[in-house]
Amino acid sequence: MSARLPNVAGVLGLVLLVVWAGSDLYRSSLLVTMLTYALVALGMYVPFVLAGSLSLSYSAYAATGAYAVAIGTAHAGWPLWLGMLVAPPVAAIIAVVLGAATMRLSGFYLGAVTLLFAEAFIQLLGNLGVTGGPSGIVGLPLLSFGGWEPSPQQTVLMAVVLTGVLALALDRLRRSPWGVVIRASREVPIAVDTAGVSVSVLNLVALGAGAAIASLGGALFTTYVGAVNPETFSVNVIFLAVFMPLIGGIGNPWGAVLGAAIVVHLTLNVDSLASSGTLLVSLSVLVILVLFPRGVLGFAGTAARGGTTLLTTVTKRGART
Amino acid sequence: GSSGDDDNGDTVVIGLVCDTTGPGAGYATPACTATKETIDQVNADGGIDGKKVKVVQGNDESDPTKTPTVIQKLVSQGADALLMLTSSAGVLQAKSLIERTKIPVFMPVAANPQVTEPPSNTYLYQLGTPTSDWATVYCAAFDSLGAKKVAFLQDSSPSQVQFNKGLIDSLDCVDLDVVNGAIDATDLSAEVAKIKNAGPDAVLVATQNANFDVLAQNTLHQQLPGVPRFTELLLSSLPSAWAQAQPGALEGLVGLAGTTDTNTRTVEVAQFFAETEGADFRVNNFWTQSYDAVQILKQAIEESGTTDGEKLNAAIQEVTGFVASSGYPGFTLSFGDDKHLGADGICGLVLVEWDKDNQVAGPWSGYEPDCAA
Amino acid sequence: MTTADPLLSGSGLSKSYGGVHAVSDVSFTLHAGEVLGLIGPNGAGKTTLVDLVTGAQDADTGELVLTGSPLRGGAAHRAAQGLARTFQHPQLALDLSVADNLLLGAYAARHRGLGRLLAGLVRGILRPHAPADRALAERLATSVGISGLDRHARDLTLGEQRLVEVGRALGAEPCVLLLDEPFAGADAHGVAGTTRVIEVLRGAGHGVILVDHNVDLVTTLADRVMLMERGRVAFEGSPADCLASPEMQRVYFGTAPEEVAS
Amino acid sequence: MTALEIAGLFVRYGGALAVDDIALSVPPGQVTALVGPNGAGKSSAVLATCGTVRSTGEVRLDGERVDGWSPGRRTRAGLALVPQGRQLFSRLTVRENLLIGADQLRLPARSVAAAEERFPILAERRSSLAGVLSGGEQQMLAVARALMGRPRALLLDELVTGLAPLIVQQLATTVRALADDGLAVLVAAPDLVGLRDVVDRGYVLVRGRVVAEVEGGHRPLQSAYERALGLAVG
Amino acid sequence: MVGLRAGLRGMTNPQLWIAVVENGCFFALLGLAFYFNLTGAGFFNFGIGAIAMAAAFTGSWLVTEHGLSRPLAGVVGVLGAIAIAVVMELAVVRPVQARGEGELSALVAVGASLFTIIQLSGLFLGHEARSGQPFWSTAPFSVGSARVGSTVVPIVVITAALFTLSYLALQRTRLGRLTRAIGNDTDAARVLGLPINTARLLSFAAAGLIAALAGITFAGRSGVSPDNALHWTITGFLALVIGGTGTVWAPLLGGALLALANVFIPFYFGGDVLAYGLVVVAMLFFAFRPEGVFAPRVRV
Ligand SMILES: Nc1ncnc2c1ncn2[C@@H]1O[C@H](COP(=O)(O)OP(=O)(O)OP(=O)(O)O)[C@@H](O)[C@H]1O
Ligand SMILES: Nc1ncnc2c1ncn2[C@@H]1O[C@H](COP(=O)(O)OP(=O)(O)OP(=O)(O)O)[C@@H](O)[C@H]1O
Ligand SMILES: CC(C)C[C@H](N)C(=O)O
Ligand SMILES: [Mg+2]
Ligand SMILES: [Mg+2]
Repeated sequence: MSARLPNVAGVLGLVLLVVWAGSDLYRSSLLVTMLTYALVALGMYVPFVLAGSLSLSYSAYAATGAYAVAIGTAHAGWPLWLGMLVAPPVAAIIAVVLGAATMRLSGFYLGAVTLLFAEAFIQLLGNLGVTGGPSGIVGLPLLSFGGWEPSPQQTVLMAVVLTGVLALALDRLRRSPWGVVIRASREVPIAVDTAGVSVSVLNLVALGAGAAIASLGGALFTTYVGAVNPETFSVNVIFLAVFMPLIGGIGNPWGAVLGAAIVVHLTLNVDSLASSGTLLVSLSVLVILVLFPRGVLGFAGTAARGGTTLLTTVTKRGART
Repeated sequence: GSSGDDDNGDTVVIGLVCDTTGPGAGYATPACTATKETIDQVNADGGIDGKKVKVVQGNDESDPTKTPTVIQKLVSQGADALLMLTSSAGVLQAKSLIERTKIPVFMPVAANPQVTEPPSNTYLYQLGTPTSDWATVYCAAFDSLGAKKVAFLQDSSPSQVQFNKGLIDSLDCVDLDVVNGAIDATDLSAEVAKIKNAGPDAVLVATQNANFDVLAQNTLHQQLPGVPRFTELLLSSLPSAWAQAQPGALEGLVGLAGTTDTNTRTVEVAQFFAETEGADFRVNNFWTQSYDAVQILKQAIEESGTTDGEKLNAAIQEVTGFVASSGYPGFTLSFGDDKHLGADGICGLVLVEWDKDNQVAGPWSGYEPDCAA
Repeated sequence: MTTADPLLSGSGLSKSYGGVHAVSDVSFTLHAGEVLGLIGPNGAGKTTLVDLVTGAQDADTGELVLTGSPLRGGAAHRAAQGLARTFQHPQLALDLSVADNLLLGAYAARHRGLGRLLAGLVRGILRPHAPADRALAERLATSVGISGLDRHARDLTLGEQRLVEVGRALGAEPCVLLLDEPFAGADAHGVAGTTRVIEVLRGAGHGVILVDHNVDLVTTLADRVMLMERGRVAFEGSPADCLASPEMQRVYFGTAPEEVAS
Repeated sequence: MTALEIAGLFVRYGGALAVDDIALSVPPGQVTALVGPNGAGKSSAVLATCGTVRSTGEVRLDGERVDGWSPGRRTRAGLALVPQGRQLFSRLTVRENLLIGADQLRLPARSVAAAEERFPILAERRSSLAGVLSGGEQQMLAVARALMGRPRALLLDELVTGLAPLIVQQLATTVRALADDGLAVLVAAPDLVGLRDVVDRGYVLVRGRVVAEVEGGHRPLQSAYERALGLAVG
Repeated sequence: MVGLRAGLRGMTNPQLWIAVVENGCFFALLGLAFYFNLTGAGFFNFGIGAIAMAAAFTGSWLVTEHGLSRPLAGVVGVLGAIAIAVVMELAVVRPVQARGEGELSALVAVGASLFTIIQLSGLFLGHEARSGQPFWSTAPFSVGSARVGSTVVPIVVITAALFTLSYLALQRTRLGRLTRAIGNDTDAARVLGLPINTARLLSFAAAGLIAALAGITFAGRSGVSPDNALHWTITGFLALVIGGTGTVWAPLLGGALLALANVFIPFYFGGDVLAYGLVVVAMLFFAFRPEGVFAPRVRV
């Protein structure tokens, strides 16, 4: 019962957001940014929250998705959606190759190398010809499926469905046998290894799956905005991707989606003139972590349980009097 | 661009994207202040065509993933035109969006010419001077020193490398030795040692990052004393950065600047800003170019009598010979269908020299372009 | 393979750390349906030997053969060949429930190798729960005698954690189980649980290596006993012979007075 | 007079009651056992006595109320603990682990040498990291650390778990000697293996409650324990 | 032959070695600050770079805007840094860790603190870079053909002093031993009743002190701005991780290796290769030393 609750609330929340955005282009744009972040954060959820492996090259995977769409369209004349299909496997391959090269690393050692990789990747994107160099690739056509051009709302709707489906899938995965094995590998790798699943291989799979999901975030953003450049997914994105699940609550992948919504609201939608979005986000991370240890979802869960108890007591008492 | 609910026909709405808290805050903050003060003055003088100017503002913290949304927000608030005081990377990210949104966008202080190059540049304008003009000025300066072999020290960030490409191509007057340094380097000794080994007649530091520039000047001053040094446009506009240099490290450095007080327009504009900014105020091209951007927009709206994006854009492309408040007297800005960089000729560029107190002493005596108008 | 062929054998196994020879030149055999007791003073090298066999640590020298083929590779690979173990310091995922910890062995068995790992990922999304798994958890819990499947492993006492480890190993359906001090700190109930598991495996023709300091229990349960001392095998034989051996007297009960500190 | 006196002790973890209103007295010169099955609450009671888990109830040391004191203060007042499990600092050397104990008791550094002598292997491995020792060697280190100085009361939680019979015998002798010296000793364990001969009296703990208090050595205690277990199962 | 001569020209250029020493000292000090936190509290304090920045930035602001003398501003900067570190522990890390939520939450909390400090510095003192105001600098002098800048001698002396003091404090004093024990295993320390809170607080304060001295001194070379904080954090973290977290000297070695890469990669391969070079070097390095140079290995 209670395991279903976040799923129901998450789907409901996404539906409400779509209704709220309606045909407003600004709100749609907010929503696309939120979904972009959410996808990157969901990508990070698999290796980071479940497997506990601190891979920090998430800006590179998002950028891979973005460039897959942009390069495919600009150089090969693909439709945008084809790029979106190609992005996940390409990002997964990059992640697995990087993961294999750093196979012996764990914890902060892995974090250090992957962070350096993320920085070098940005540099690489700016130096290659096929990526359009530092000015990147602009002026991509609109999304079109063999002639049908979805409206911005329809595009947003598709992105919402994609994100929702992924969050649901990750939640199921988390509770599945596979999820149990990978969560155990975070705490007691030796126990998993001696039970027959190689933790290094497991981590590679997690890194690949996470990169594939994150690349969808980059692909979505570029599809919607029609442009990409090396700085589009900067190192900042990595830190946001680490923050978002924690803000929302790491107990559930929906926490990452909720965290993305909160971050986007605070940085872009709160109307305090010229205020710093970064300041608002980091302050709220601090407040949330100190006040609601299990993130907003965890807090909501406790509150809901508390509320239910209160409600039942009240109704019982009401029935008696 | 008259879709928002606030736009009821008797106001002109200008959207302002200022990076006041991110990596661009150093230059965006003064430029943003200048823009708002200019708009206040326009309003005090009766507005544009009798309509008050209303400012809507956003902050993208120079983060390209945020820029498109911030632009959409301002557009949804009814912006008829945008002034973007943020990084080129953010605007590059939003180019396609701007093309679809169809409202004119000025980047008053941006120095990266890729922004206004095709594709998707129909609505984008810059006031800065093209790097080919910089090359003309540098070549003349090198010539006056008799420098044949010049070391070119640039930060290796992709955008800077791209930015300098045109400049390097145009600097064919000298034998150029290009040396790259990491943009966030904590040390440039290795780069300077390479330069020293090559034995150049002069060094040109080419970066849009003030920290890199100061670190380079400190190191060059220490290790290549006596070799003439040049820098690009940014440093002259950032007095706070001069203070970062070690004592005497900037002495003799020659840099590009955007203003000179021989230009009476500049002096007038400086006096205007000094009224609110106080007596210590020192003008530079962040202020004058922001000022001019507002004036050009005003002129275009008045000429076209509309705030409709496409018509306004056409009117901007009609602006020619606008007398700028920066550069040498008589320096003008013009725009056209295929001219999105405003500067007409090299007279927007002034070479200045630093003194032993690390202060800009005034125009460099070595070379001055012929701009007697 | 004839019935006399050992299930698992090791020869010339050694491991040293700097100057410490934790295991030196140890050879052993384990037959199908046999329980091999491994005893010896503290620091004799018992845990290290278990580590070398299971691949938790790499041996400096030595060979291992399991059902006629050489046993090599990392811990995961060896587990896939049918080895399972428990740890002297219990290694439970404390954030997971008791049920999930018990099922970990069985779950891991289903995900051995890249192909099954990827298939398991997809299967996990499509069908996260199988009612049979819950039943399996309950069966494992009953085997070792533990209750409260939905508790957090964090809330278990050390004794309970050991039992869960035994259950987890049983769930992997091993052909050789290595138990490192399963009786340490266990009460009668816990001893009974672990004993049941040992008997089940012996009955099924599998092999068990049992390390413990409870000599009474080890000699009762084991078919053969190996006594280690300072990394070497000091005695090997039937429990009765072992108990009667002078080596046992010396090493374990300290008839050599200079060994005892005052 | 009783050295250590515990009354009305409760320990709760979240909603669960691990120790439910128990009273224990640990007289000087005697070895008192606290036996009970796994999960009975032995460790919880011991840790509560030392102040390292939250509890309510009275703890008196030589008549003085010490509940409310910090664990460090209780240690300095003469309450020594050998905790269950691996409570060592794995990345400190053997010697440093002992020094931590000495520091805590405000003992001079040289007292460490005496502690090392108790178990020759510790002296031999004094500059190894504690984390590389075998399980039993680690247990010896924990025991040696607690037996430094002159505590008034000694709480031993699963003292002999993981130790080979030889060492167990030797520790039993040590415990007897310490008690004979006037120390109050409490040993907690799920059975009496190894310590039978040194136990003077004891308590049987089942599901957080004391179900029997027994005087007169290990035999009556053992039968009380067996009876209690029968009860607990039934 | 040409290659060899060019190769030698770099390695024999004393100017480059001075740069290695100066940068190496700075990286090492940041790494040492990380090390103190790691030893005493068992986790990586990603706020270090921000603390170093805030000390240097505030000091500079006090000197240039309020005319304080450099030593006084330095003292204020250092005390401020210690205060930030202590507040971080008391208001952020301790409450978060007390919930038993593990390392992850605390880590994100210090990450958020890093950005908060950067933004608050910008908000109150401005986002523009400021000149460094080291409380101690020496007149530049020449050694052969090389120039030794005004900050080189101070940073070398401070580094030598702080490393020696740290070594003595952590390895030779009771408090140091206690701190290491607590950072090693907080649960065991709790069971034994060791004064965890005090030792942790001291380790945070020490980290703040070291970071502040590093930041203030190094800012003397080319100034400081809030933007430096993140890069400084990453640098200090790398210095410690490459060194290997095993001893006090680890960050010194790690800092030196990092500085070598930062100076000689640009010299031989160009500055644009630095980013790639660092990844390749780090990967190769960690392939052989997955846990840094000095790594304590204990069993499970
Ligand atoms: N990583 C290591 N570094 C140094 N010495 C080690 C290491 N691992 C084990 N040793 C030493 O090797 C010896 C054997 O250890 P092992 O854990 O195998 O003993 P054991 O027989 O299991 O003892 P116990 O019964 O106490 O658990 C011990 O003296 C131990 O200190
Ligand atoms: N930190 C904790 N959180 C929640 N429950 C706990 C915690 N520690 C112990 N418990 C529970 O409290 C009860 C008593 O535990 P305790 O460790 O005191 O038992 P014990 O008698 O020492 O058992 P053992 O012989 O296995 O060591 C057990 O049911 C245990 O599950
Ligand atoms: C110097 C600045 C005005 C230029 C800015 N860095 C840009 O990229 O546009
Ligand atoms: Mg062992
Ligand atoms: Mg216990």
